[in-house]
Amino acid sequence: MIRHFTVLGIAVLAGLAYPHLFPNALTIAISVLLFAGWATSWDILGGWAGQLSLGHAGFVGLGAYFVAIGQSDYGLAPWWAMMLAMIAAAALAFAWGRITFGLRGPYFTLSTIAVAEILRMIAINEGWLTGGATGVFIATLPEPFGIDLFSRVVHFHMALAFSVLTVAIVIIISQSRFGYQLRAVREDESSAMAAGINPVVVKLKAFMLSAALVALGGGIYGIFLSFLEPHILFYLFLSIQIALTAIIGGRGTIWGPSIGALLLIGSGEIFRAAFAQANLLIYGLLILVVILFLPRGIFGEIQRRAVRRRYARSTQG
Amino acid sequence: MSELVPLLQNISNGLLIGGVYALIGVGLTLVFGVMGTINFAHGDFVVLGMYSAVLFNAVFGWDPYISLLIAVPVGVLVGIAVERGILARIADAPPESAMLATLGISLIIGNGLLLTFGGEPKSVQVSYASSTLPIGPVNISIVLLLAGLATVLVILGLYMLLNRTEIGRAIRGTAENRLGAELVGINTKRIHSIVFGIGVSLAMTAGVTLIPMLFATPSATGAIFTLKAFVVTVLGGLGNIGAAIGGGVLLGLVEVLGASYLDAAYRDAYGLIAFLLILLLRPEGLFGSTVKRV
Amino acid sequence: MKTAVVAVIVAALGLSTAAHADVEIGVVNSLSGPFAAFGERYRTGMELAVEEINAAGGINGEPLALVVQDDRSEAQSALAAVEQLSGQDVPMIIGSYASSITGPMAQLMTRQEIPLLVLGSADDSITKPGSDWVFRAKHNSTIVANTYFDFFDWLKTKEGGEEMTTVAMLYGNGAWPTSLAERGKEIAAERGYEVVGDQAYDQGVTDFRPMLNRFLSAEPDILYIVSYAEDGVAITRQMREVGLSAKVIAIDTSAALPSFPEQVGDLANYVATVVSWSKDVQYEGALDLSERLKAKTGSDPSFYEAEGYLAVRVAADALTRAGSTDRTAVRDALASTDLQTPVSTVKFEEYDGFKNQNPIRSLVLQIQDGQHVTVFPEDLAAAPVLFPAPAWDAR
Amino acid sequence: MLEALRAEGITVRFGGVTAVDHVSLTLKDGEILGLIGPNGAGKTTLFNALTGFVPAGEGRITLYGQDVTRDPPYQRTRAGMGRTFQTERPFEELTVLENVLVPAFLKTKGRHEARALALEMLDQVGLADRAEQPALDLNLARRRRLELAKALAVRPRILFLDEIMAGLNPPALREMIGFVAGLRTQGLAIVMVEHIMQAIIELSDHVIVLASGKMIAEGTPQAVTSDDRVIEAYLGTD
Repeated sequence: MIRHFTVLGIAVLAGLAYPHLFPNALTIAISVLLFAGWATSWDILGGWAGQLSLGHAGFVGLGAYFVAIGQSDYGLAPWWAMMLAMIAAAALAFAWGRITFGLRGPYFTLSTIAVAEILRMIAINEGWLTGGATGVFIATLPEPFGIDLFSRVVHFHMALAFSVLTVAIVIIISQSRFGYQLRAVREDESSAMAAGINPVVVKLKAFMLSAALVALGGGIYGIFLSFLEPHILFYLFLSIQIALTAIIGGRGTIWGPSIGALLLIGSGEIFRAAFAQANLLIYGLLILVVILFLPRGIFGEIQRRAVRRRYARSTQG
Repeated sequence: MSELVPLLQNISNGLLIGGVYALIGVGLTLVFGVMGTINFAHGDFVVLGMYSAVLFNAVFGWDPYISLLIAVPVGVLVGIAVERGILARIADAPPESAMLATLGISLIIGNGLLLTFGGEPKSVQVSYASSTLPIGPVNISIVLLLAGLATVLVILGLYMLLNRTEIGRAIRGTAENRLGAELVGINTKRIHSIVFGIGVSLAMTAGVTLIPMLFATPSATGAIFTLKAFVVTVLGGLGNIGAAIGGGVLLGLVEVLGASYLDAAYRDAYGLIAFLLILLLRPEGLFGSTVKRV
Repeated sequence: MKTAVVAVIVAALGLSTAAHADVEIGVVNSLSGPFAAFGERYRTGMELAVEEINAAGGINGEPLALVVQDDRSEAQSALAAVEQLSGQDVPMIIGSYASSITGPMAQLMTRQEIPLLVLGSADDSITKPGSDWVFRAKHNSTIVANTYFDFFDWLKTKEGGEEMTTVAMLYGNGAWPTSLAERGKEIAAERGYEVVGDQAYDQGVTDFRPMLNRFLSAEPDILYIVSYAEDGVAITRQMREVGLSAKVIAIDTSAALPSFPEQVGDLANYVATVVSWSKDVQYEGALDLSERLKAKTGSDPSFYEAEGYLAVRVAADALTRAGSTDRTAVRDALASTDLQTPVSTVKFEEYDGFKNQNPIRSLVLQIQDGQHVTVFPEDLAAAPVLFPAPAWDAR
Repeated sequence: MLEALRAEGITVRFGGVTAVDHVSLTLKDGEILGLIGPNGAGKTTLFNALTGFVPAGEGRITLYGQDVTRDPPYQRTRAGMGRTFQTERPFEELTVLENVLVPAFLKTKGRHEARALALEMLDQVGLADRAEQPALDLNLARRRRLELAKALAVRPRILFLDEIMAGLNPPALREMIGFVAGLRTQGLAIVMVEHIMQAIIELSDHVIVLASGKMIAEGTPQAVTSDDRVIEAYLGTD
């Protein structure tokens, strides 16, 4: 745990230095950090609890819309809006999970797509709620302590704080009772029950935490884009992208989702410059490579080898 | 009376569209029934079928239905190749690995088509695209009727294959009990390849029959068809061939009647809500216990 | 190999400092993803304009060059592209197609004080309320909706059009179709039309029969349809199938594509659509431009190529007059634009709540014998309008 | 002695089949109850009904006087039940130690306490030296012992053992019998389903014989094994 926090500390220092080193590459870094945070949050449910969701874009949209509508219609400061969004996301996840956690494996995954699609249609069609299909502008934002919330550097720091927060939470969870409950439920629900664990409650907690964190990131995303359209924010492909980021990096690992974000978004940016049209094709190929050769994801395989090696060494000595 | 005619019209449209949905769903359900894999690339294979019809029409001027002569065997070969090259290699991995692999395949097909054909929608102009067959006051769309007939023929053919042939017996055996099938000498790996080949071929067939009324676009349409196929199969019962017809027809009716008498903007939501309800209340599907399993 | 990778990364981060004697304009365009088809057309138009400008001596003697960035049809990549271009000190940026992309770009560039010339987005919200740094030479939802209703008003003066009052609207739920439908409903109310059908549909819907059947009993005089590019084909076929006829059939976006008459065949005849430019429009040089565009791609050009061409012409004109690549100077030069091109006249104005919006005249094209023909406004028309559209079974 | 478990009229039906038919039993603290019967007799179903993994259609189950009939498995675990699974189910992606940490967290508060408890349990079953090994890599005998450590880590008062002797070689079998006998001396009540008669005879205080879902005999191991009905049930079905 101390080791992980040391790494995180180094990452924070590197993050703080970044805007000074690459002042012209902030947007891409913000994307990487947001995806790292989203994927890490997704992973609490998808990796640690083993419930594969393809509907998390719904929570991104929720967070972004709370900030935008809160600001434009109610003059609500974004930090309050984000807090409300997190509560709303957790409540939504609670209801959603209550209904769908009776389903196993692929059925649960399918149900997440269906629920997220219904949310998307509501966001598009209920203009009174969301500003409708034509979108919402965030035109003004408060300036707490003279900080310009429209500034890229501020966005960068918010995204950095978000991703660091999610990773820190996962580090703590990984060593905690809750973390072991999550893994037990993922591996074998019957066996978990025999250990006195109520799988539905554990999964619900994971879903609510995961949803609230993703919504927080969604709020930052909303400020970052400052123009929201439901088609973009509730997009099925965004859900898939979040899930793939975690899966390729390594599900149920502390650093896997962040590594996935760095690789996928970073390489996506390089492909954007270099290969133009083929970037999503390359996503597809990457998935196949990972599934065929690194079934636990990039960091998952590294970690597993490390565990085996450590054990081998301990038996020699 | 004035209310009755539109209702009949809507019901007949719903039934026919349901037939098309059934055709999209049946391949997915066959693959799931035998292999336990949810194929996220199913819709992209439908789109691949559409493009094959577009291609043969552009190059040889063929009617879409003629291009089935090529699309069907090509589909089988493509499916076998994908199964051998990818899915068979991860047969022992957790089930979501296969699901994720098909997600990757979906991205590859969609964007491969985008690179090849460009982003503009493509369609095939047939003389009967807008023709109708009047039955009393109700007009039946010819393209929908043809697609419906194709569905019936395909499902009938599939039924014969599964129940009247040696290979069908082996497929059913593998679906029921893989280990047992292996014990009686069935090469279940080979069966998996064949089944995936048939699944892809069915998806491409659906694409070909759809092209006279729709248009092909490479990247977004695949996911929509995949979702429709899911809904159909869950409504009917995953892994259950006959029930795919029931599920498709049900979805067609729910959508058409919902769009006709409720808010049309929520059209897809009606199907999805039905899907969620069935998933929660009757996960074996509406027709799960009444129709013989694969 | 290693150096190649490093080079790519350096390029991606926008660290490359290519020696530029050229005058460079930043371009953010959708070259991959769902809008790639449009992006390609814009690119053709822009490239042609650059070739012409350079053949004519460039910008005050310096050659003009475009620094093109793909936005992958998504806002995040567009913003990353803006940042990169900003780091390369471009004096201004042209972009992008969808308003979900151009909207965030406009927000960012206003903050960073970089002039933005809108490439394809037509949503009102981009220039209303607008900003000092955002300019649009092409049309917006209000202009297009007004053009449709000017056209309908004009048809009322024709024989058989006197009693035209009812409109049925069918539109996708994306940003552009929705805003065009909303403007349309407002204008319809102002001008005394009755909206007898109002149906939105979700992207990806392929069966429009239930909605068209709903219109059937309302017997609308006018069908006002705003569709995604690919939907118009299915809508038209199914309209014929369910037998939904109207005196005027207007289909926006979809029917303007050159491929529409090819794919729909005879059914496409009589369909009207509003565009910002057409090869047969009675502007000086329009036909000539059309031929040059056709020579470049080998296929019939659409208004998309023309809008791309227009954007670069406007940018080049402003850069020439600014005499420098200072962003404020370029912004001021853009603001005082007064330009005549084969696509449109351009003058950025402040009116009706819009800012830096060119009040461009839009055209109505009608498909006649499988060809797009300009029929309205009268002074720009290439042929008389065919009106009213006969019922399907009478064709 | 305290009554650890009482089951009255337990009945489980699957569709039309009655897998367990009105079985009643009691068990006292520090006692071992052996559950035997031919294949398909309903032993495992009864076992699962007692532990809550299969709902009992009829009947009543009390654990130290507390009615747990309607409680789900995890509630019964919290009430003092521990169980193993017939096909061992280690959490395969976790290490041996982590496997035991999961149940160890049930009765402990902090991380360190749980770890200490888990290590103690591993020590007890003789797996302490393999604590850091991935559970996936364990052989059968060690997986059995891991199962036991997991069941013990919830600090049960009554332990349910589902065929933990099956498939073990003679030395391992001896070791396991000795181990279970040791548990009894700690005061645990134990219910064991077992095919290995040697283990049943050596360990059980009391044996119940099931056939076709019904209890056909009960008593001391010696009495039961010489019962004609039992012999018939075993020989008749085979």
